[in-house]
Amino acid sequence: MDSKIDETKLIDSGEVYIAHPPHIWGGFSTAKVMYIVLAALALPSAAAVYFFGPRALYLIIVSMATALLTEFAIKKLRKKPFYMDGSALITGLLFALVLPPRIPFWMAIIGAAFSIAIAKEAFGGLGFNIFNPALAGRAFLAICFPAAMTSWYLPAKWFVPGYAAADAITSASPLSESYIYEGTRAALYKDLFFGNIAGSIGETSALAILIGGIILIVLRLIDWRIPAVYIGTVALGSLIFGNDVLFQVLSGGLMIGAFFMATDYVTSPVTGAGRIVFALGAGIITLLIRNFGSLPEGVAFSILIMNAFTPLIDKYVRPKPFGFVKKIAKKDGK
Amino acid sequence: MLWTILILTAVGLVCAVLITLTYRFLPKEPESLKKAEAINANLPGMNCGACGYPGCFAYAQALSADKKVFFSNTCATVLQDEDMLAGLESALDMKVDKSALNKKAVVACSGNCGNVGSYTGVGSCKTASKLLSGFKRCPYSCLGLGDCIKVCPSNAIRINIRTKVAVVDPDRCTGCGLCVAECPRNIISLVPADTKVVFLCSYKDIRDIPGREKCESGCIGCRKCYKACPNEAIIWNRETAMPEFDQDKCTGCGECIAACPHGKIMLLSDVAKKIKE
Amino acid sequence: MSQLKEISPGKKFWVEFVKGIVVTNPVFVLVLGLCPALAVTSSIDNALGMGAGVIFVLLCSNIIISLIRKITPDMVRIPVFIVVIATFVTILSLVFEAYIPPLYESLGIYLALIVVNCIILGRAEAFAQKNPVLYSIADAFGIGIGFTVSLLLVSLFREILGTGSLSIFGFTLFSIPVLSETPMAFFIMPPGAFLVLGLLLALFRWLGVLKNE
Amino acid sequence: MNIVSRKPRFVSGLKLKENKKSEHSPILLIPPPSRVIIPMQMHTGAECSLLVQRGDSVKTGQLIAESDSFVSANIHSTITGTVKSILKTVSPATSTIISAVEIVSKSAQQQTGDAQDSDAAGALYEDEVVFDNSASIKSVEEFRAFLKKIDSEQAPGLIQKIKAAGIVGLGGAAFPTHVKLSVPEGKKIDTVILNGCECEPYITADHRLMLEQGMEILAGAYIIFKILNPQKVIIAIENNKEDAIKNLADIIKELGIEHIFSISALPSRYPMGAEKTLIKNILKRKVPVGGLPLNVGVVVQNVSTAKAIFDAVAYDKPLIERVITVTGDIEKPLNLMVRIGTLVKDLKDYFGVLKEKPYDIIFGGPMTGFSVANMNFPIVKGNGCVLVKQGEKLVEKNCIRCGKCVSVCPMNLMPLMYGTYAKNNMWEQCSDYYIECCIECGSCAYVCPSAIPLVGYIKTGKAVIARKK
Amino acid sequence: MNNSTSLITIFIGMVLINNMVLTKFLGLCPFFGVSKKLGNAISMGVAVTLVMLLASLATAIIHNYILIPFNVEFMNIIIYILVIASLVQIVEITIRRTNILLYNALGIYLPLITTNCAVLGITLINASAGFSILQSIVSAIGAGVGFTLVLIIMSGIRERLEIAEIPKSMRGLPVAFITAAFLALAFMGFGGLL
Repeated sequence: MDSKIDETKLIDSGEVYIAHPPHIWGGFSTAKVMYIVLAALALPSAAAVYFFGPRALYLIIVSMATALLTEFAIKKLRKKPFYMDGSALITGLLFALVLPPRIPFWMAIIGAAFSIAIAKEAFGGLGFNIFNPALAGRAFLAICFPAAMTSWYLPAKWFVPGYAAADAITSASPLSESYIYEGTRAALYKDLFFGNIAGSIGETSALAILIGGIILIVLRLIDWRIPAVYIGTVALGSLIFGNDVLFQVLSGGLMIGAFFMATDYVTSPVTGAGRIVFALGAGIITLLIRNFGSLPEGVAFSILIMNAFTPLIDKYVRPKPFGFVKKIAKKDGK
Repeated sequence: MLWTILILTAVGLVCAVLITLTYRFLPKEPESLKKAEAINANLPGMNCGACGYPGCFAYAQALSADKKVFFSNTCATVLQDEDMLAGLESALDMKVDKSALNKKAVVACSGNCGNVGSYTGVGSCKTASKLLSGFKRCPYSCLGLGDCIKVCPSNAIRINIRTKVAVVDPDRCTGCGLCVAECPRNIISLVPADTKVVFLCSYKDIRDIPGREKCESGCIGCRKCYKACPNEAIIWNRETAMPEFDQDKCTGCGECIAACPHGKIMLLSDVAKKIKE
Repeated sequence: MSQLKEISPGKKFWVEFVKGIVVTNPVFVLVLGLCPALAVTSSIDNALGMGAGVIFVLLCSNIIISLIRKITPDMVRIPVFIVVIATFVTILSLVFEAYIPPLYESLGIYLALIVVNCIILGRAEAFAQKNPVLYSIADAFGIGIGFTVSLLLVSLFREILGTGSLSIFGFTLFSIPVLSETPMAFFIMPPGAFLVLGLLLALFRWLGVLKNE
Repeated sequence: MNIVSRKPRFVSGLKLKENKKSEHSPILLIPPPSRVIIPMQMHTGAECSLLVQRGDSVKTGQLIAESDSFVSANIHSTITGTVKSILKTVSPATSTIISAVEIVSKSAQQQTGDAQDSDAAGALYEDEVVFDNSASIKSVEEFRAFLKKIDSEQAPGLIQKIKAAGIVGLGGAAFPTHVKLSVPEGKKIDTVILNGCECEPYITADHRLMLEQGMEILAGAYIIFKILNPQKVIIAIENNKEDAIKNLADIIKELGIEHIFSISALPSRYPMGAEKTLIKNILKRKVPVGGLPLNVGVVVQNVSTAKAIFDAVAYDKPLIERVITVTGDIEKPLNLMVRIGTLVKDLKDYFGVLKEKPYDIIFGGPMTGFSVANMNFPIVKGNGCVLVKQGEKLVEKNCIRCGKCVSVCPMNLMPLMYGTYAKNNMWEQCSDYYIECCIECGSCAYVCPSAIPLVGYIKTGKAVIARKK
Repeated sequence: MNNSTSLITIFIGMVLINNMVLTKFLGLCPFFGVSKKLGNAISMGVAVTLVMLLASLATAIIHNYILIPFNVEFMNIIIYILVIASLVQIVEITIRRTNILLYNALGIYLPLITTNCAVLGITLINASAGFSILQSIVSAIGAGVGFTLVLIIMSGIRERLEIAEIPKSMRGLPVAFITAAFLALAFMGFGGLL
């Protein structure tokens, strides 16, 4: 560090940066956001492994690895820089969490690759996809392999010595009409809340999802409006349709959908009001599909449909600029 | 069988009668629209907007109203295309003197002024020029971030790799003028296509000759070109201390080009060579 | 078309024919006739049937339109073309119904919709009404075969992925071990049709077919 | 009556790391430099035309440029010397190329080579009109006498004095003050806000001024009061400057002018000091889009401007110097009273060495200031800070549409749209999303996780749209 | 004859479940051609709905009162297309001559509609389902609304795709097809919604 600084030297050595304001940056980078979301998803993942055994873990690993590799391969193919920003990992993990526990690995690989390659990279990659990749992958598999995607199993006590995984008991999804719960209502709610119930590996434990989601809301990484309005709409609608409200809210993929899928930045509206519209729409479509549709579960499809509406919502539901006066704005605009 | 023929004929007849009736009894369509459509058929249809109208059809409508529009807002693409021009001439019933309207864009900067710092912002000239001084030493220099390339409809502009300056290929340039409007430094200009020599520097300040602080190869007003010209085609502008060229007197002999110590003067036809450097 | 005038008629026949298949492939390059390309490509059989139907209608209508091209008033041009086309489509659908009822059933309204297939009307408008009969026949064959080839290409992917096997007229050519047990039903459904066609379009562009245009 | 109002307010905005390094260093008075470069446009509005020629000798405070345009401010020579050259430079206000005048003191011209700074400084005072920096109100009595004197004057005369002095808003926007104070017929101003928020990190110039020259500021504010005749004058200070609040409150109390002046202590949030946000937070009034504060009956003036107004009215002193903060990653962050036109490199002796490489030399605060290429740039009227900061090279990534920029925007805009549309040259869409309403506070780019230089895009978009009109 | 199907069932079925574009692949040309701008999409949707309504009305009358009584149903294709083509021609001429503004907003799509398989398709579907005149009208409106809905969604998405960094070979139509695939996928969620 010499005390005399020669400006002419400074100029040519490229030691002066010229940038637009602001010259300070919050430093909360995309990668940081993504890894915090991943950390928040660790709890549902742990619950998945706890309830559905090591196979759930393998499923998660396979799916995340596929997602990452697909993204890497496509970025190389497109000759674009590959950033380890964690978005592919989130897609892979979320995708794994909405799979049934015993789906063959090759199906999971196809689904995860589809999520990244078609639903995300074909549209230009992170930030440009219209549909939530994880849900698109799940919907793809649900149409492709309806049988494999609807064979549910009761959580297995794999960690108890002497318990063979082969004895896993098949069960209907709690939301389907053929589902019968043997036990009291209270016990059903308890199982639904803690996750001791048949379903996709990551969606059964409402508690784990709730904790992860609340962490993200507190850190202001996701907007509270979407889960609140979404779940609220479904609850209110269930009340009107005369369904069991608590059951409707806790069962199926509603919790993980509301906290982790519908709040996906890229595919949901950017404004607060827009997000409320989005969540309201998703809630109504979920209710319609659950009550009238032929599918037992409507969360994935309802979010996908609202994803399609997102550009329109962004276009028409937007905040009024500060001090906005119609007359002046018109004069300025044209 | 009989019914088939009868019904088909009847339906066809009814339809035909209906169409004829509407065609006959409704007021005639506006003449201008018909004419505009005829004109539009002779326009390129790429809706580039360089003529100053939102699209080719809007331009056609304007032309149908007043054909003089073609001279004030010339469609450069038509000018380049013999067939289209002939079609338009017959559609508008006029004759176009092509050489008078034919123009080429020239970027009046030859680089070499160097950067004052590393620019960390957006890769767009317009954005960079909003910074206090851009990132080049000379405030009249080409920033080389390629805003003109993005707007060029005929893909005629390249950035010279060595000098980092935009260069227009006169062979491809249609003279539409979109880049002229786009350049935030206002250093691109349209010159008549028959221009022989062009001057590649826009610096307008008084030059500091010994220090040459802005640009290593900027015009320093040495007047060598002025003295070298055998045809008195160079006029010395005392205000800007820069040469101006009288294209009528210029024969393209190349004396001034040889005389210029910094290669600021160039034959228009040679500009394209710079691209390949 | 101006540069083709010097070429001998026989050669021009071939030029038009080949152009129809490759350079101006109706589905992948001109992006016409999308409706059948998506709707009837869930199996090779349907694709072949539709292809044959389109070739028949295109051929007949091209001939007739080319013949009457000089006596058709401009104002009723389009209705006349449509009536001509519709006549042959009606004949076609009567023939299919009588001789190959299963195909007629599976093609459904899409057989009737050949009437409004942009390819046929488009060729009538763009080619047959401007060119003599012989070239119009070549054009019909070229475009028709190009169309059939495109349909086959789409249905190839859809059938293999969607059923795990490939069969023509009930005769199984091959089947893929795991996939035939749990086929990817997505691909024989509407979304799969859109996806396959979209990806094939991208593939065609990537291969640079568009550059020849 | 409570002078300081501390209403709990729910305010939106960013909490930035303050980094007010020079908070405790008093304003340093330094001798005039031996040369200055004075741009002909240091204000919003038309460029001034020069009244002097090359070789003319000028005196400190001599009018050297003026303009016929309504929105413009006079420019005065800030040292005594000779006009060495007239050159072209880039305007800090508009980034366009404008003229500037270089003035060199006689001594510096005579003594070529290594002139001793102290000698040169001594020689400078020989024949110049001396404006004593510290010439100010010493006691309460003096202040009262001054107020009486002001009371006897008329508003037009006061505005004329301000105009003659070439005063512009010293907060950064550099809007000519006499224009701001000339309220059109029919408009009534009921509140004057004296802006001492200084919400940007690093800057402390206003803070020190409020501590050290509180009386002068209040006297200046009283002149504004006299001109506009509002019901009240509110001094807005962020609550991270408690000592300044206390100082001003004490003076107000001592003088017994509580009926006019009150202080509003505001939470320290960015961008509190922006006119529109300030008016909204204090008075709950919304300045309409494209309108001025006077549309809602408010005039906002910076505290430094008030001080300059006082100088102009009391001593007929033109705006030739101002307080700036020199701070950042340098040895001695400090506050200086400098002449307008002083080159930054001439100040280097005071602030010492730069610490880290590479540098980002910024004129203005870190949120809204602009980078300059080197230290050969002069201090201009609107520039309250020179920040030498370690440069960060951020890699712009794709927008992930997280909506953070939307939630922090004080103007309720959707900045992400400007980024995406500007990248694709879709300016009409930018205008659809009201890009003109943006105040360029930089909050959006600060929070953006993808490090998109949104302000750069917005500046570009505004310029392109303005050009198209 | 299928006169028992309720009107609301027909309507919802046409809008959501058996959507013209997404499940029946009808009207694809305008769907991809006119969905670049929202304003155009709405105009096109309105025009198509209008023509569908008129065409369905006309063909339903012809079908129920001419073709069935005379037992010449096999001729429906040619009769329908004749009627539709004439109808579109008449509407186009009328708009063009009477209201030039409306023509600029709507009329340029009309020639496209003649060969729009959605219009012929809906009349054929109505005929094959044996709908009464009222049912045909409802079904036509449903189909038109469904078409417009998907067109509007698509135009919203495509306005966003315009600013996306889509791989070069996928820009334009290919990615529009893939978007349509996802729309169709999402709309499958409505299956059985009656």
